Amino acid sequence: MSTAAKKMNSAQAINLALHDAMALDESVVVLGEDIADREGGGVFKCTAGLSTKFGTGRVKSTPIAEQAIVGAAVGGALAGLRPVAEIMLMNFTTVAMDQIVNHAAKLRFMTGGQTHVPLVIRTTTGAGFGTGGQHADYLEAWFAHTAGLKVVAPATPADAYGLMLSCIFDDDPCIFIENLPLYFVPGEAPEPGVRVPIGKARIVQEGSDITLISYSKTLHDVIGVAKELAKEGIAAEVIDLRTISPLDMDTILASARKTGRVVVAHEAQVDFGVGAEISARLHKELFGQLKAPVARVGAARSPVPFSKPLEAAFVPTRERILAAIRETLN
Amino acid sequence: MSTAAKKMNSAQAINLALHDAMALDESVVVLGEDIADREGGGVFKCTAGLSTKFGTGRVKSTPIAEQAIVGAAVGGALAGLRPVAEIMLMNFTTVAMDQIVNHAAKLRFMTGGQTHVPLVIRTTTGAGFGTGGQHADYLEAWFAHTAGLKVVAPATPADAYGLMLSCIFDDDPCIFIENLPLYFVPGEAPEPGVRVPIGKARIVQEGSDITLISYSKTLHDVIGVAKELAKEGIAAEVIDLRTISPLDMDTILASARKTGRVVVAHEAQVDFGVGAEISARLHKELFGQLKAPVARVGAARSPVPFSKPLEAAFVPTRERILAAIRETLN
Amino acid sequence: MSETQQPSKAVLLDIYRIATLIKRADDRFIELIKAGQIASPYYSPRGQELIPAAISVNLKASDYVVTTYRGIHDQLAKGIPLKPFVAELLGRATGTCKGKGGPMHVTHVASGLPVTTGIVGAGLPIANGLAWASQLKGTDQVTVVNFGDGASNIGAFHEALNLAAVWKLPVLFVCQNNGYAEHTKYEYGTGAATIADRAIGYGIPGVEVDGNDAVAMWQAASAAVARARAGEGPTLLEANTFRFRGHLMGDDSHYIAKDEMAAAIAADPLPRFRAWLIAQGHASDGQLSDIEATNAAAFEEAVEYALASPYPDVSELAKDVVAEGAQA
Amino acid sequence: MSETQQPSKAVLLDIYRIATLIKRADDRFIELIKAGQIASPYYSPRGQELIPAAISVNLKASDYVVTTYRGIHDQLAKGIPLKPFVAELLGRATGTCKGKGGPMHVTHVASGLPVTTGIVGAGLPIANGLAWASQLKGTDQVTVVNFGDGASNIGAFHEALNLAAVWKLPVLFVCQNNGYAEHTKYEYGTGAATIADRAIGYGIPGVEVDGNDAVAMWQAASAAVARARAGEGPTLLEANTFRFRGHLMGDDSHYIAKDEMAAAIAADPLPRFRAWLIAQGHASDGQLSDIEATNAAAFEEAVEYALASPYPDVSELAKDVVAEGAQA
Ligand SMILES: Cc1ncc(C[n+]2csc(CCOP(=O)(O)OP(=O)(O)O)c2C)c(N)n1
Ligand SMILES: Cc1ncc(C[n+]2csc(CCOP(=O)(O)OP(=O)(O)O)c2C)c(N)n1
Ligand SMILES: [Mg+2]
Ligand SMILES: [Mg+2]
Repeated sequence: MSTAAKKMNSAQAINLALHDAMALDESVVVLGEDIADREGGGVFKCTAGLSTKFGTGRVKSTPIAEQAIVGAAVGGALAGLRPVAEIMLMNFTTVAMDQIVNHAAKLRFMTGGQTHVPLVIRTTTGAGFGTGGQHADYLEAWFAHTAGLKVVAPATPADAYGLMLSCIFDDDPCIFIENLPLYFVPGEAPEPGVRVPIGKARIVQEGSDITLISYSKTLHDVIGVAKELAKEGIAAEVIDLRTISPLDMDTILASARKTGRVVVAHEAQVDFGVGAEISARLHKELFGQLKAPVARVGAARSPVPFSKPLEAAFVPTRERILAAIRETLN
Repeated sequence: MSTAAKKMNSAQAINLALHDAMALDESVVVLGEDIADREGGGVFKCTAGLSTKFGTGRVKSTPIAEQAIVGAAVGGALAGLRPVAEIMLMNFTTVAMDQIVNHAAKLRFMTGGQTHVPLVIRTTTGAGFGTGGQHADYLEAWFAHTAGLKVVAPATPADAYGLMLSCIFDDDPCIFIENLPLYFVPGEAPEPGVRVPIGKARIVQEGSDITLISYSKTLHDVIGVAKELAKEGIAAEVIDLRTISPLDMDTILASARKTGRVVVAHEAQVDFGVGAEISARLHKELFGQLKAPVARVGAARSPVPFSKPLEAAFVPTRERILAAIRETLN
Repeated sequence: MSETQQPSKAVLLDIYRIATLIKRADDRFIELIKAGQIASPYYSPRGQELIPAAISVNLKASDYVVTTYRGIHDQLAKGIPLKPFVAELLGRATGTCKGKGGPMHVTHVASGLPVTTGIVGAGLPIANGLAWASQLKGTDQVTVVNFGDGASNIGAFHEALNLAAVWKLPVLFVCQNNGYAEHTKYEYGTGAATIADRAIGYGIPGVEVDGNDAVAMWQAASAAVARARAGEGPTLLEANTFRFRGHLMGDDSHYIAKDEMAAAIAADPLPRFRAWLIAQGHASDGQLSDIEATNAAAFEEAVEYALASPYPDVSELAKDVVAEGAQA
Repeated sequence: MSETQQPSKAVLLDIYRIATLIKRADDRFIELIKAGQIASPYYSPRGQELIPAAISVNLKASDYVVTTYRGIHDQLAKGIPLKPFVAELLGRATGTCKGKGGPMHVTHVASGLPVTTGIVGAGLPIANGLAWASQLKGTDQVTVVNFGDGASNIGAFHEALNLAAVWKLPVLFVCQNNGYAEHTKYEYGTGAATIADRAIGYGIPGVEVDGNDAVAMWQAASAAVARARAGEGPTLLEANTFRFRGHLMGDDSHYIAKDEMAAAIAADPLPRFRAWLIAQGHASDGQLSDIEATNAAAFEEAVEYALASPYPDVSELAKDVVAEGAQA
């Protein structure tokens, strides 16, 4: 196919998904800081062109007020809109947690099903660009811990596009986690209109020796490591979770059953992180069947540092991923 | 000893700890909504008498403004105070997460050790009193996931007292989780001045058949279940974690090594909760040595419901704890 | 609409009907709690009845009202049907929220009551979203969001008023200033001389009104509602009032000076309004007694219905967390 | 202190010295980034130099200054030593924060710079805590907290100003209003006619001043600092200014009208102040050139020091997370 040959980065893919969703359904609206074209179409250009095409009623730049942003999205959703709210960086969700957790996540239940809150909170994060201690945290475990929220974290432009469409048209709140460095990495362009289902992991490459589970930017490091392993004749199965909650346990379990060895790698903190949940489930479901304990690789146990050598060592490096794999293989 | 015979509930124990700490060190200050005596000494009376004794400079009622409360505590801590901030209910921490996570937890690191933030955030929570969907969540996993924070959750008046003293005199930020129903349950009075170390679990009862790990209110249900089991001749070792982060892995591992079977029970959501971290660590450290997979018991996967029968079924009931134990024993 | 416009007799009697229905509901619910029919925290709006009563007569069914834990007056004024309302208070399966919400979180979407929050200040940003949807759809719906004096000190208040101003949203921000936030007296928690003053910081009208005066309240509300309906943007309305029954049932109001409480009770807005209606010749004592009796009978029927209703089945825990069929 | 008091010649020259040191630092740091000596987001304060320069001459070493990602002007004005300052910008082990903070988060406790936040609005509540400690200890320390026009729309601003008012804290809230919040022009994000107006909502003085006029700025700051020192409570100071180099390095200011930008540049406060100092006879061209040369030399020395400094060792990741010896 001609589109398959095309390249596009994740920022463009997200932009395209927003365009397509807005064109498809006029209840789709977008809001966030600097997102309209007058303000440049978003600091990372993910919303470029939307306000010009769909008007500043549906595409609204906001004051710097994340509670007001998420609150407006919640209210809009209650009144029949499908808002996509941008929280510029994931650390800024910390000022809007009440609206997200006490309201968006709960109103369907607390109203006994009278209402529902079909909104998407887009946010980006990730170390690598020297943004320091308050701009690069991965907080997906918090949201995954909260009943009523879905949490996705695509690693490729095509998945970003397809998951964005699914999240927008899902009838419940979705936390959509983007990665800042990945915005600029080109990948295969998505097929127009093709939605990637929420809750479905993707097997990036099949393998029988070990299962490597990851998502978002760290996935690419895992893939890199898997290539190295292949040279040694070790066949790793690489799984891109894509959705953190609900977890695709079918895919995870099938792979773990096959390989008997699992490493989970993510950029978030290891302690009380997503890897813990996966490990707990795997050990329970496959008790006595694994050949080695599930290994977890994540960021250093510290805030994100500024200084380059520290930042480089903070993230789950290929070296650390590889070391965990070797330990799991032995 | 004469004090050992005395009884006191957790609200009183916390009150006593605050009194003792303030008397010991004038840098200890207290702030929160309605906490001064003019406003009744706290809605749950945990701060009663403090402003009368130590003055309204050191004991300050605040507007309803949790960001301002935690922010003032952070700033005070930076300037040499040891603030104890009350966030009336744990769900209200959601409006102050930025101050807690991006600031209190990180400033020591981000300043390269120039500063530190010796503050305590006291907060209470827990289902049982019909407070519904926005007043009873257990969010300890969020804080435990955050580097730089300590998280404690005492289950008895004596531990509440002793941990409060430790947290106040600790040089880093501590999240101190109280339980609303437990406030009113009497227990053994603490020994004056005796601190309970942060990061040390307590073996409530020894046993060789199974390890039951819990904390906060759920601990008492676990103890109740353990008593039932004893009648059947099953000797459960009951561990009160007391501190969620850092976990006392020495105590946990020693017990799990002995019994080979572990159940973790808490009132928080199971998914991505504290039980996951414990399970992940146990399976890793004791790979091949456990007799059954670590079982996890927690709240239903929903917001906290209002209606009595739903609320009663929402929490980790003794029935569900018992069922998990039986499954683990078989 | 000029502020000196007078409410019609019919409007005044409707305000009276609503206000006394609220009082009846409050009295009876407290009795039910005391009788052990339900164990629940309860935040009585006794004393504040005229505010929503005088607002609601300016609203259409399709308008939205957002309120708080202290919200049964706002819900009743908006016209929530009594049977599922009381059933919700009592946590029954027939409640508007199937008993999942409870007294702190009664909602009824069909009555224009989509959100009742227990988090101070949180309703205001959500109200903006409801109003944004109306603005986009080009309806003339208005969103009224109620909150307390204490709530005006939290960040969400500020963010919401500013956004509503900048977006020119059809929202009426109603601060029911009962002088206390839990146990904290207004001046100990609030820097502003009046909360209405804060409107200056958003460039919108800020109106202070005696919320215990039905006519003044009606005038202020109808002007603000008309402004919002006309697309002229939000208004901050500060309705001064008092809270007779403490913050929460069980609270003995120890933090309120005795003379302050006594003066407030002496000025109870309901008997005052009743006497005024009669003195002005708007109604006879008998007419007003009939209204009260009709309210009482209707409410009693709802209580009976609710008490006879089943509790929700435990299987409800797994429902309404996410859309049916999806994984939570 | 009367507002018509005039700054002495010495004070004026000190303001000039500080402002031109800031400009020098900004120019040089941009050169270093362009030269590839450091990869980092950088938020230039070019255009806003006179604000902290005119404030800081009213401060003692023991006073606190809290600032933001756009904060090197505030830090330099407070007297941060240049060598560890530049080393921090460059992420070196010899930096004030051992390189862990970086350009967005430079702090130096010994200079009274305990907090530099990257979260919009977050510094204000923390400033209150610093001031509370001073109030309790009975020192006459003042806390100055700097933030932007956009920050005045976030909840933390509101909560902090209200708390400071109620607690009568010695805080100077300085809104450096450069007309833009990232790419959003003032009036598109802010409902208030002026940010100073918002002070009304807290019952505290709100003062609008031309932040690009050294004398006016000094007068406003010295009055507010004196007020705080005297225990009379907080002031909200809105210092109007402009931001010449976009939000973030790399930003081409496309969202700013060309004539607006041109007018601002034509009114660049630094050459204006320089010319005024000469015209008023406060200094000769040569004297001012000497100041500039001294600044440049001192800064260059710091740059050399920083460039020659090592990066922190990777073991630093495990340090300063919690107290030494404790478990993170
Ligand atoms: C964010 C948050 N903080 C604290 C509380 C606890 N709380 C519930 S009601 C209340 C007082 C609110 O006072 P006000 O806004 O004046 O409303 P009123 O109760 O008088 O109607 C407080 C502090 C809460 N629910 N949410
Ligand atoms: C809570 C939060 N939201 C968003 C951002 C992203 N952000 C960084 S600076 C900025 C603009 C701030 O504008 P203003 O307050 O006017 O300060 P200026 O940058 O003009 O000095 C924004 C939106 C942030 N850092 N924190
Ligand atoms: Mg009140
Ligand atoms: Mg600005």
